[in-house]
Amino acid sequence: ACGGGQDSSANQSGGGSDQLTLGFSQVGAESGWRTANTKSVQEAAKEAGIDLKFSDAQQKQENQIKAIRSFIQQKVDAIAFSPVVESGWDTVLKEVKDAGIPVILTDRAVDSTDTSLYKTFIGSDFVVEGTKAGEWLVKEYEGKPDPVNIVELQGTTGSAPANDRKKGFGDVVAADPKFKIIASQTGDFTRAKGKEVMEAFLKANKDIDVLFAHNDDMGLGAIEAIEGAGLRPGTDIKIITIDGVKDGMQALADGKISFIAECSPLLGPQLMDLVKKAVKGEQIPTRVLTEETTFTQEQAKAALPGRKY
Amino acid sequence: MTSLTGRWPGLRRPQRKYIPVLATLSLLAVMYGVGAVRYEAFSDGQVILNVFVDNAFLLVVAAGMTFVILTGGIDLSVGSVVALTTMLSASLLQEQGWPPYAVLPFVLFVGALLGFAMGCIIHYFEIQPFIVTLAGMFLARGLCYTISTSSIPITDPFWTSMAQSKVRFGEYFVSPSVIVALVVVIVGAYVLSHTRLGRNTYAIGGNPASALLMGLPVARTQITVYAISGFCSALGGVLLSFYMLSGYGLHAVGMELDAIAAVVIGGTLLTGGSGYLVGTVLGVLVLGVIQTIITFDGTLSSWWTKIVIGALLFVFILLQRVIGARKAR
Amino acid sequence: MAEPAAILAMTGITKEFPGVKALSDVDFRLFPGEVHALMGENGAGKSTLIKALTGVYDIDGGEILLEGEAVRFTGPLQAQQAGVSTVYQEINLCPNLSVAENIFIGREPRRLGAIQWKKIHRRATELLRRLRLDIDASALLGTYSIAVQQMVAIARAIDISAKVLIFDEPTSSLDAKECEQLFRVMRQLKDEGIAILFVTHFLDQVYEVTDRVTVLRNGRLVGERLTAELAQIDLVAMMIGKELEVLEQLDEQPKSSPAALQDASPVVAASELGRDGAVAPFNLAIHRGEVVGLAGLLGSGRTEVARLLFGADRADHGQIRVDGTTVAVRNPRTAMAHGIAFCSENRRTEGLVEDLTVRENIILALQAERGWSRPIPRRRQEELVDKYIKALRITPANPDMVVRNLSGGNQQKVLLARWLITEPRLLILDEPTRGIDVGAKAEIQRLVVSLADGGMAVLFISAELEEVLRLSHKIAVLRDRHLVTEMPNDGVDVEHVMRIIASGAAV
Amino acid sequence: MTASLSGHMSALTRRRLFWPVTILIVLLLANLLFTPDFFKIEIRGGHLYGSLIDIVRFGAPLIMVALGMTLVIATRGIDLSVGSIVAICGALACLWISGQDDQNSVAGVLTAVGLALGLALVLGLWNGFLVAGVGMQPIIATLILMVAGRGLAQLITDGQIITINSTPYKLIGGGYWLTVPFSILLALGAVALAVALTRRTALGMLIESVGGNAEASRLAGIGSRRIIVMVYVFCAFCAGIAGLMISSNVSSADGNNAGLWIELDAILAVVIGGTSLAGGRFSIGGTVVGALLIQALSTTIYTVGVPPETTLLFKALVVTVVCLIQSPAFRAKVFQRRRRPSARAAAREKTKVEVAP
Ligand SMILES: Nc1ncnc2c1ncn2[C@@H]1O[C@H](COP(=O)(O)OP(=O)(O)OP(=O)(O)O)[C@@H](O)[C@H]1O
Ligand SMILES: Nc1ncnc2c1ncn2[C@@H]1O[C@H](COP(=O)(O)OP(=O)(O)OP(=O)(O)O)[C@@H](O)[C@H]1O
Ligand SMILES: O[C@@H]1[C@H](O)[C@H](O)CO[C@H]1O
Ligand SMILES: [Mg+2]
Ligand SMILES: [Mg+2]
Repeated sequence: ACGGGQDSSANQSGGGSDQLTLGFSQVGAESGWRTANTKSVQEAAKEAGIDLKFSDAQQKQENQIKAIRSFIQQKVDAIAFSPVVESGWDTVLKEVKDAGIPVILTDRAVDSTDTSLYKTFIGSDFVVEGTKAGEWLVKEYEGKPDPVNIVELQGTTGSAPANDRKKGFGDVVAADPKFKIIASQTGDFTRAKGKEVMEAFLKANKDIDVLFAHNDDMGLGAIEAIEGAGLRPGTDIKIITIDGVKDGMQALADGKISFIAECSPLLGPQLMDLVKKAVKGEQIPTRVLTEETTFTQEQAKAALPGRKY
Repeated sequence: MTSLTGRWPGLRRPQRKYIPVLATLSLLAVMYGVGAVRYEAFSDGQVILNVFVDNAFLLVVAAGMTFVILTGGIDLSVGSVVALTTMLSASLLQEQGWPPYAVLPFVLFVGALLGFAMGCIIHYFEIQPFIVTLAGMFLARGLCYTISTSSIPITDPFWTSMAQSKVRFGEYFVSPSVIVALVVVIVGAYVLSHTRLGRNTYAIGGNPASALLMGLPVARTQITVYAISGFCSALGGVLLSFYMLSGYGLHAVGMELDAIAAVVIGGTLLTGGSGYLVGTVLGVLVLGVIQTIITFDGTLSSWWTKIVIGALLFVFILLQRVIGARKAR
Repeated sequence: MAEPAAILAMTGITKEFPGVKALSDVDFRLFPGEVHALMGENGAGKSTLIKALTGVYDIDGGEILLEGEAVRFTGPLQAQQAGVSTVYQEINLCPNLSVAENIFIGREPRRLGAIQWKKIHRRATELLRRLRLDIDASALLGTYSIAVQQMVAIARAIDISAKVLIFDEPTSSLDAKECEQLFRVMRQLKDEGIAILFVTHFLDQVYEVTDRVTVLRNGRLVGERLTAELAQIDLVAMMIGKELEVLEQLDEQPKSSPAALQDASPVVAASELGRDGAVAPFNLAIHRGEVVGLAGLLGSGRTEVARLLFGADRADHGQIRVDGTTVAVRNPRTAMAHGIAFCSENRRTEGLVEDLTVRENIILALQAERGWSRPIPRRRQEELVDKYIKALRITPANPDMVVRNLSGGNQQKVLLARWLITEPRLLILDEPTRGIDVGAKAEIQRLVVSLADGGMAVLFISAELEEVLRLSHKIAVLRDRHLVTEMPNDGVDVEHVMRIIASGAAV
Repeated sequence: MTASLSGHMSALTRRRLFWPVTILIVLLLANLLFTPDFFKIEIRGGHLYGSLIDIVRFGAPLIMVALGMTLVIATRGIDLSVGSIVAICGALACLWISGQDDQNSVAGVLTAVGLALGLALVLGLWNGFLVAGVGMQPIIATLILMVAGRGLAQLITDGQIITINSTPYKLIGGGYWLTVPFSILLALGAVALAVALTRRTALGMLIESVGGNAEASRLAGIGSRRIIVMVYVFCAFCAGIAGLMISSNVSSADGNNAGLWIELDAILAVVIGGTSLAGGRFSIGGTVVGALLIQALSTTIYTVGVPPETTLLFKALVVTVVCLIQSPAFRAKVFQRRRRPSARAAAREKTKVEVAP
């Protein structure tokens, strides 16, 4: 296991035919989504013949910064990371730049004004995901004048996907006064919390038409709560979620979820391409969007068999 | 035991009370050695300096925690107070347009004040520190979110210069934060060993009832240590905001456990009354070196990282005990 | 009647604890330049009166005048600042700090805010020398025995140059030599005009050093007398407040009757038992019905001998035989399984669980023997506990009272009761009469005799040589962690044993 | 006399529980303002249904964990690893079931439960060994498993959420038995067992003794080590059951999030219930009330609609109020009663004894 570090330092400047070393700092393993993301990166690296130095930051930005510093010391050929937070990367990214190592951001952007600090950003746009969810809803209720009562299950308070999805969704539905978000609580992105909070929503609010959950897992938990209350998920209460993990797609296909905006974790292959190009010094676009779509119940049935995660 | 050592005056063995610290030190050296043998770039002196650079804020927080633990208390609020400080600093600098020289004393004051308030509740209302500081933890974290739920970048020139300037020694460097942290440790160690406040801290940890009957100012001391811890957390928060150049409500989640672990690994007893700040420095280094080894390895998946951290902690504490026990005989 | 003004006058002091009226309307006064004994049985309220004075307790009623001014201290700190320095009954020092620091903490000499450690050590060493205490001032206090700790506490109190000095049973763990040192210093302080309040259970000491006596009983004032005008028997009568027959029994010494005990094989025999750094290998045999007394100075290793026999510490050498067969005494549990019981000297740290009730503390060892799954039936618990509360006169006689709230002497009795109900074959008593009033002490002594008469083997440790001699059939003398000699108690006198202790030679 | 004494005792314990119970009731009443039928319990689909039932049902895992924690704390210990044990046990059980051809087979589910709880016992043994055998400070000893255990749980699930579809397993945390949620029955059973184990045998007293003064207990012949090990094993076992409940409730195992931070809630519940972190006396009834209080607090936050960014402030407020009101020192200082002046007057007609001149 220790050989890798020495190899890479030996041939760091050589480039060319020799194996590339990529330092990758992952946020953590806080969700199934994240794990799928990690796997995708690891597998793609293997496939592309890239030596991957993987580091788990356990959800702490300071750990990511430490990891990046140690990548510099280990003289890797390229660094990629999914920033835990948008802010606060300038210092360490300057150090990376001074060391002449190209940086690729995955999954999440940084808010640096100095865009020369990284080569590109590949990943999804959480605001857009929320917007897509909201747009579907608006379309679904087009022409129906009755008020629509929405409850929202937010992700972990303060996390970027929670903030952005709430914003994207909220902005769309705010345009029409018939949409009312009558309750909004955090469900910590987990099934257990999703269920618990939904149970309370159901008791406190008699008339819920729509549930918007910031990820599939909370939605899946909520489905159980809705069924427990003797209601039919997807029918009595429409459910919109984000992610598109296997269990979510299954529920969508089963008609329990009404709509999913995809947030794909499978960035690995795209990332490896970009890494190779960046190391060679080729020109690459500064923003690469993950290939993402949305799923209706029909589309889910079709897509389900090929779903990997 | 005392008379035993007395019998062989020629044999200069270390005083028994320093054994935990020495055991930690030697194990740390061994750990570093293993790292250096396994990973080539590891032996670079800068690696060790980076451990300081990357943990300066933890060091300051743990130093404050040491005071509290020495009295037999505990402070769970430190991580949240760190986060609150980053958030306050960021919002005051960026959104309210305060100048840095006003922000700095203000956030430090807020930290100390929070600690002071918790200390008062602990002392006057006789509520267990664990619970009071747990409430403090909720409070400070909650205050972060009332400021903002998203992160606020800091672009203030003073902050950026603190973040990006380097204190160089030849080819090596540390950040200004490291200097701040070391000053805190030195001042803290001096206070503990050479002032009444420090000695009263130990006395209360040894036996609070006795301390009271001996006529020591228990109230004042107990409240002061929490204020110190609050102050150190705030200072740690400032250093963290230098390090991250942002304020965020999710910063430093779980840092209280790191700080407690560092203090305890450094040989301080959680029951109070025994331990040294040097030990805490070593404890922080142990955590830092474990982290560094894992990053250098670079092959561990997320869960193996956790398992290996746990295992290394275990081996370390176990060996520390074995060495300590053997030497003490 | 040319009395000087009292430096301290307490009038009508009343203090109630939930369920106990510890003090009711007690008056007490103290004059400069006198040593004033505060006497009373266990639980009479002596310690409470002291704590009421120094502000540890809020009083429910009464008035305190210090030098003519009404005071109500908020706590020991304030009392100390006003010139009232106290050694409380439970030694109140910090075991985790050095001896010197314990003496000076809170009033360390400083320069520019920095503690002057050198000065502290120098002054501490001087002070200890003045008390003829030969210990290392820089060592941790916790490494020393209670007696040493007690002397350190006294040193601290004395050095806080106070107007009023209070000692709550300082001598209970001191041996004769140390008491002598203490009294010497007390007399000296008295001559300097300091007023000293002195609590003790030793009548001899009262007559040796005090000028005046105040007696409490059941939280009430019985009376205040000049020591010189009070016959010893009257003093005891005031304390116990009852029939003289008790007192007569007290004078009548329990008989030791060394029978043909030595023939049978000993209940417990140690051969070459020892522990490095604690006590050198020794031989000791204790027979059925025999009381063996351990004599020696403090720190001579008596407690260590007891702990080895009980398995509280692990022996490095030698072996223990019970009824002639070698047994492995690895820990207290195994010792108990062989019928050995150990009533430790330090009741607070090694004896009682202060937050449990009297009942729970008494049945603890018996329950431990039976294991957790076989609880002693409630009815049986109550019978046993009632019996011993009566037998040892534990007050208040409330089995559900938390032991922490018992007076010192009554705590000691609870500990004793714990071991008596296990009906051991060998009972090791380490300072069982420390801090116990005259009446109770006599009872415990009688108890030891009757236990031995009933066939129990007893190892008896006490700092009071007379007591050891009065009770033991056989005396073993320890000196500097060596068991130097063992002799039958046939007409041995105190002098003789003292000489052995002093010279180390088996004369 | 005995009767009156025990009567006195229970009055004391009742007083100790008075404040937490009062606050619990106040909290529930507060909900009534926002949700008029908050107290309504009905039978819906053959199940008891209502907010109060929810509180106990969702509180059941916390009750379990806090129950074990109570005994650990009574020995002056602490167990930070319970959250990880929750995750590990849920993960192992779900992994096993997901590997079955017939996920609904009772035998398969029982094996899964057995395996998971068996592992919990081993983990408890490990904690107990570190504390009692090696002599580590409990907080650090259990921190090791807290950190490593999360990794272990994720190792078991391979970082994914394992979803299962098993009716018998669903019963544990999400099912009903005779209209009553099964998890409530389980928690009740565990509480009853713990009470019986500690109060019907001498275990409770021995635990309190070890926690009150470990050295004195050793010298009284108590096998403190064995008791400490036992307590950690019991705690892990309770956490294991909680893990089964949590994973069963959502029919899936989430190695990362299951039981996250539950140790803090559990410790909080124990302390609110009147057990001191300094060890010694413990109160299982108090712990149950404490756990319910914490769960009621969460439910209140959801129903009252406290915005997520202020929930922590709200929690801080309630915790502070609960602890302050419970503190005798606080009550004495804030609602200071007048000193009784009668004491002296009453004692005037004492039998004053002569004082020597
Ligand atoms: N904190 C307390 N709470 C309740 N009762 C107490 C408390 N302290 C003392 N008592 C009770 O007050 C009475 C007086 O106790 P005190 O300690 O003053 O006795 P004492 O005269 O010092 O006895 P001893 O010679 O045994 O030390 C006893 O009945 C004791 O049980
Ligand atoms: N004068 C002293 N100098 C140094 N150490 C002492 C002294 N007295 C006691 N000690 C310490 O106290 C410990 C306990 O000694 P031990 O209790 O066996 O003596 P003891 O004869 O029972 O005396 P005691 O009267 O205090 O019960 C010893 O290990 C020793 O380190
Ligand atoms: O768990 C969350 C979400 O599922 C999201 O879609 C991506 O970020 C992860 O942290
Ligand atoms: Mg007393
Ligand atoms: Mg002794």
